[in-house]
Amino acid sequence: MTSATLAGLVGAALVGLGLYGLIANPQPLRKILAFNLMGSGIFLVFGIVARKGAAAGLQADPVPQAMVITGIVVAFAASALAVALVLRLFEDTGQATLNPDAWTKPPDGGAGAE
Amino acid sequence: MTEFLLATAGVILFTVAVGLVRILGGPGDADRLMAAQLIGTGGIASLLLIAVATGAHGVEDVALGLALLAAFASAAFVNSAAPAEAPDVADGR
Amino acid sequence: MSVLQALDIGLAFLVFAVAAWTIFAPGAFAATVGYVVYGLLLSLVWIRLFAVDVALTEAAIGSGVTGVLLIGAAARLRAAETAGREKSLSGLSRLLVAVLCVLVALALAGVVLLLPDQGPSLAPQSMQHLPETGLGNPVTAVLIAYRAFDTMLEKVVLVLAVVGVWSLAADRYWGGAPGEARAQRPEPTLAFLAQILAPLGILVGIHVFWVGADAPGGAFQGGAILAAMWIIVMMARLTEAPQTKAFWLRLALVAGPVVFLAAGVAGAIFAGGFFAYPPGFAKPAILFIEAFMVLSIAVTLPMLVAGPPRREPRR
Amino acid sequence: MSLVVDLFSIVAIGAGVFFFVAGTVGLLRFPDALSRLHALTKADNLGLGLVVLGLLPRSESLLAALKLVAIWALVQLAGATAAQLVGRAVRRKGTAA
Repeated sequence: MTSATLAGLVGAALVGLGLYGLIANPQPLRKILAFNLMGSGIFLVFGIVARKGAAAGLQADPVPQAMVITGIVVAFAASALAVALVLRLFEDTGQATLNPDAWTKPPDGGAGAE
Repeated sequence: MTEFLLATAGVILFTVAVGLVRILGGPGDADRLMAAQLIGTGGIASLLLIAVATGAHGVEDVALGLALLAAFASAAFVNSAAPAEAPDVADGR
Repeated sequence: MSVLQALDIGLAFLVFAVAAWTIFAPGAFAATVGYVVYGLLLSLVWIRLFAVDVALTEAAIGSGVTGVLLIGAAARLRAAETAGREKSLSGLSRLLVAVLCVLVALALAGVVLLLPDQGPSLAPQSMQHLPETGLGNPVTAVLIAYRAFDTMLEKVVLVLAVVGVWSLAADRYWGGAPGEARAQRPEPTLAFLAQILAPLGILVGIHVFWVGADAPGGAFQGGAILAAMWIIVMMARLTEAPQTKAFWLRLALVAGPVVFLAAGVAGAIFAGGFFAYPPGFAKPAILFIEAFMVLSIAVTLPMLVAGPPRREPRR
Repeated sequence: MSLVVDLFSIVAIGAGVFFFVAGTVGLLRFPDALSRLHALTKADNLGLGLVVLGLLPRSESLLAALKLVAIWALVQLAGATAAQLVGRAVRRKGTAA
């Protein structure tokens, strides 16, 4: 098995792991982590497409590489927005949970006295 | 020589893995932050060894970037955790 | 070959194990630190795929800046680790989800195994037209020349993300500065680190941007390193986060996409196509655009990490 | 000549690996966070330094060699300051609790 195929298999496993975390982990921050994990798994699968496209003296096809670079930056932007949303939720409710029943409880001062 | 470089990279990665098993689990946040430090040094070392062995070019810049950012996890932790933990701030309100 | 194969298998196992930790770790903070470790390991994998440009991006953005963002959030949300308040899935639905995810992973693995050894490739075309761009790094050529439109839109996405983050501020804070309202004492060790790191990092960032024309590197990576340096200087409280209403800040945020778009329109007028570069003048044009992109990225990423405004604007 | 270089690399990198192993052993054996921090940040930085030393004669150019030295210096700085920061956090927590 080539190292590219191996990396692709890891990518496939990462997608599975990330998807599980995204669905099964209740905390929003953990969901963001899981989503990033899933994304990087997809990037890796795309990366082996690049590696298998090695030609013309290049060790990997530059087009998928450039798209992965773009993807990493966009994933960061999305994560930053998601984190800002979670922190805002925490400020308003004193909780960082997606369970609306918990929001009705009074904030327990975790955010300080803002 | 290539085999030697790869083998040493493997051994270093293995020690990193063993160390991670110990410290990612805690008990405290300090131990966990050490994991970031451990993978910083060990990861950079094996990165350089692998790059020289496989002839990948321009890897020094990757290692340089990682080295620049090596302390960022600890810095971010101290920066965010300090106000909640420092006794004077907690009692002042 | 066999040593290399053993190393690859070991690395693959390690990446998988750390990824599993970030999903199944008992606490959010432990999981987040795991994610930082995972990001660094991923750049090793990218090196093994000979995608050094991607490895550099992953190192700077995927692991470094994202790490600051997530660790900061995890440390702040520490008080909200609400065990028992969450609606957890029942055992049966957990099992169903697990089965679904294993199936998805297996399907993807099957696709990976079915890929031909020599896949279709745009590498020959990329290399063929490389002399016309005056660049030596085909990845940079794809980003700024062949698929320039993608990259320009991606810059727009970054600006939109900043707008999204800022709009989460309370009304009275609109236009103010992000960061805690109370001035905290600077941590002396952090200040020391920032004072030494920042000048070196700025040098490295500009270097990475500059060599990106011909070697692994480029505007994203260089800009991300510069961004990290601003972040560490702000974390050390050597400088305040700027007010979000500051004109120079907003100008710097949009400079990259605006210059890029202007260059695209100029190409339509002078070079016979949207985002076409005039022959013989391509490299200076590309470096000009990239310089503004570096500026925008170096300003955008810290603003995304800093979060929405939390202080009332000063006059 | 290349034999001498190879020998130098093998000795230096081998010594580097030894320190990585030593650091991990310290991580496993030491009882509290502060001494683990000590073992980790000292031994691993020395290990990386020796690996860098062993790779120096193999670098492609003077700039690449300079970068290698810079990498080590930066990791040294990061290790030292991170140890300080984390160590202080540990102590603060210890007194506050």
